[in-house]
Amino acid sequence: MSRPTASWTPLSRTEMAARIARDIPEGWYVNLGIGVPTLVADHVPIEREVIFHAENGILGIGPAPDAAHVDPWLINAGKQYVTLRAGGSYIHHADSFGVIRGAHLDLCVLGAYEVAETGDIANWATSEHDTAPAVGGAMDLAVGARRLWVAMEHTTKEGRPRLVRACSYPLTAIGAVARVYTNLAVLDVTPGGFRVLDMVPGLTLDDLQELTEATLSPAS
Amino acid sequence: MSRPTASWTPLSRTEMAARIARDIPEGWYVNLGIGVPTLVADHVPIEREVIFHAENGILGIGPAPDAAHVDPWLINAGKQYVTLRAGGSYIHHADSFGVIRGAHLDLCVLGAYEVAETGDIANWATSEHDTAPAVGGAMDLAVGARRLWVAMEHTTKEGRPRLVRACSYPLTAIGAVARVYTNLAVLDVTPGGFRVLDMVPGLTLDDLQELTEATLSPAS
Amino acid sequence: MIDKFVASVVDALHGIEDGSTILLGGFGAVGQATHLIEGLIETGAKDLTVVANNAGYGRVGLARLLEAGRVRKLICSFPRIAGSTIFESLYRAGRLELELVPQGTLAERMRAAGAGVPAFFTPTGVGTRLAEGKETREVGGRIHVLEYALPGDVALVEAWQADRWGNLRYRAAGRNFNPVVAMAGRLTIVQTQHVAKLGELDPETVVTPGIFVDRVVHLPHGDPVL
Amino acid sequence: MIDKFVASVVDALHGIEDGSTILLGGFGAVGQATHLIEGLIETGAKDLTVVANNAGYGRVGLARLLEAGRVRKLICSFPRIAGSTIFESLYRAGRLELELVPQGTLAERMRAAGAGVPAFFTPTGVGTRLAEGKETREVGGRIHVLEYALPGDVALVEAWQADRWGNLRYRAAGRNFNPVVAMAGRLTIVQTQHVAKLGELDPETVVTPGIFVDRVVHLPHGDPVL
Repeated sequence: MSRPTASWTPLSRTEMAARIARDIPEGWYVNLGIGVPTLVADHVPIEREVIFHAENGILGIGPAPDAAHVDPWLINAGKQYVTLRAGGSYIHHADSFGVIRGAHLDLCVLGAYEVAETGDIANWATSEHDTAPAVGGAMDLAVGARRLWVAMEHTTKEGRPRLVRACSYPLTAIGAVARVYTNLAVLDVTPGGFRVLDMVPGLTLDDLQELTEATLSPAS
Repeated sequence: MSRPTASWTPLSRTEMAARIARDIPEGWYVNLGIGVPTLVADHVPIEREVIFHAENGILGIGPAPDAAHVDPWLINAGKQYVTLRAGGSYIHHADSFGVIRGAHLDLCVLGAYEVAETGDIANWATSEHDTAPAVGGAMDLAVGARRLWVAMEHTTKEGRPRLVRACSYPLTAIGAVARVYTNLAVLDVTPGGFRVLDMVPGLTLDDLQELTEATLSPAS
Repeated sequence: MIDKFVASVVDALHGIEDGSTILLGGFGAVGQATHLIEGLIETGAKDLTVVANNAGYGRVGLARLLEAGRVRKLICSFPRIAGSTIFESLYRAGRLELELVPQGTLAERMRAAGAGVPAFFTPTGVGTRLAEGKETREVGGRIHVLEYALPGDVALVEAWQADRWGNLRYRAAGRNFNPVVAMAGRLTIVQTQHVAKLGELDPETVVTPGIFVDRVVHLPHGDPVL
Repeated sequence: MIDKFVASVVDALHGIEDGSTILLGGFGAVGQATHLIEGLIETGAKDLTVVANNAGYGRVGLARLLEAGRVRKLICSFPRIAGSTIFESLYRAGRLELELVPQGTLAERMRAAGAGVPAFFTPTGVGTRLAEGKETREVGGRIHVLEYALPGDVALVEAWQADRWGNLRYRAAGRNFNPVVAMAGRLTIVQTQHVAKLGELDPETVVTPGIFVDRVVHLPHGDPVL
């Protein structure tokens, strides 16, 4: 990111995850995508009961095991070893996507390449001629969960905005995103476009607008 | 039935059930409708492993319990107490009709009011203005099972034929019946209509034709 | 701490509105949430659409609710069973609308609602009175009928065991429609015979995971009576 | 006596024809019937269409089958995983057709095949490249895509326990696609880690009833390796 000389510091990936975790209340059923979203679980205290779901048929994922306690039969959708907490259960893949498509998840948090001010999300393919495309459960999760939050850097490494008027990458879903957590701000997607809820200390709305293609509006 | 002075005796309900049971080989998955079909199970020896299914989510129904061994949680689709044999299992209703609709049953045996020479079956409503219609799983079973056999009296009590050119009662399914077991004969439904496989001793094809609206052909 | 248990049938049924669609588990007398169904009478909710395989029998459960005049419409596969006299007299008197649905289509429409599938094709019913007026289409050389998802505002479930997350197990043929309506209800309410501690149910053997369940009430009411 | 057990992988795979569609259970390395998949090579069957969530990794299982040149087309949701080099090189070389399907649509298409539902509408994929050219329809105020059932000539399943009727249980996340492909295969073949006596599996806990299973081979092959 081409950072202006400024007194603000972007959030680290861990800080982004912690910021998102703050907003997840007890009792929600939540699916976390690969990347920063996966880190969110580490920041939800175990006593705040949030029930994490994985596409491969797990409800009630617990903390990652240490090397001595790995169960080789227990991986999440990112193919990482996980644990099952008391109250967890297994379902098959069709039921698992019934959970997703049927709007039983309170929340899904996904990474993305771009989010448009209309809530469109592009997160599965970076060009029209990808060497070997892969979509996984992203499209199902994006249309199915009751709320879709996106966690991503505010701009690309080259400084190109990721919050755009219209996505340039292939779409994952139309009008699906409710909120975006970036390393600089938290923004709701509203009928009037992106509304800024929260920014890192020291950052102004003008600073943020400069790093954003879509027009931002302040929280009223 | 207006029986001609003849040297033949129609099968009893029990004999009809036994006749059908003879034709069910080991290893088949079978759903039995209400009435004579239900009696079929009693005539399949327990050592010939036939796996009986009930719409309410049971696979592997065993012999009826005596009064001292009734499990009030274990009824079949006819709401009669049943048992579960070793190897049996429970599934929910959507899966149970997945079993049916998805052509996983080798055989379903249903009762009927009428069967047409085209294989149409009418077995759920006796008039267009029934006092309170009820269909249950009949339509699903008729279209779903790999083979549909019908067990019924050859004529009504008044002597009206039940094997007809076209059903007069409301249809359950079109072109679904493979074979009919009556108290007088066994008939396959073929592209050329009903073909008689078997008759009770002493009955001639002419006798049978007289009791049948559709045209019969002999087994070649 | 998540705790979906509520103290009473009244608490369990809180907030059900007039005109709601209520999905009932159960097949015949087995696996019916009789106390919850009868509890609907006390809530005062009326003009209900009830979805159930049978229309009740005697003067218990659904039959009592029908008798109390709270049901406008019944969506049902086999309303006419031994003892379904209350249903039959209301139906004959034209005081109850009936939508008759093949049993497998009924189950699949609710499963579809639970799984986010708004409509599907099925071979069941093609060429019969129950498909009259419905869209048909040939797929794979065979005619099919288009059927729509059937969601409920409320689903009433009977379970054998439940824990505080709402994970459920059933008993024998008491399973039947219960896991299906649990998926399809926007508000899924369970009466359970037994309470399990969280973690007591083997995760491999949970039939309805708690994600489909909103409220549970413990009612050790004993065996079904045919 | 029904006994679906066969003595060997060769017996289990007997009769699979060129051009068959093969459905694979498994998600990543967990719950994949690796021995059956590799056994396909020895059968000589070619021109296969393989349906699987992933496209294999390293040189085992599906990756080996791909390398042996037996697969014409892959229907898959997430072919590109760590170690999927064989898939990637075949795909880049244009030697493998790929139909990319959202994971939930893939699961639902197979479940539909198993349940006798030839086609269904789903919101997944609307407005994306993966819905291009597909029929859409508004149902309930929302646009949906029409998707078709995906049956298999053969399904290859990995189970934790099986009995001679073919009743199956799985282990933890090894369940995944296995019960779904078991329903959708016209010939469903299972490799199981453990053999249970008939009646040993609690009827409440069977996940795939034997009605979906044709052949079982006992292969105590140990834990999956990521």
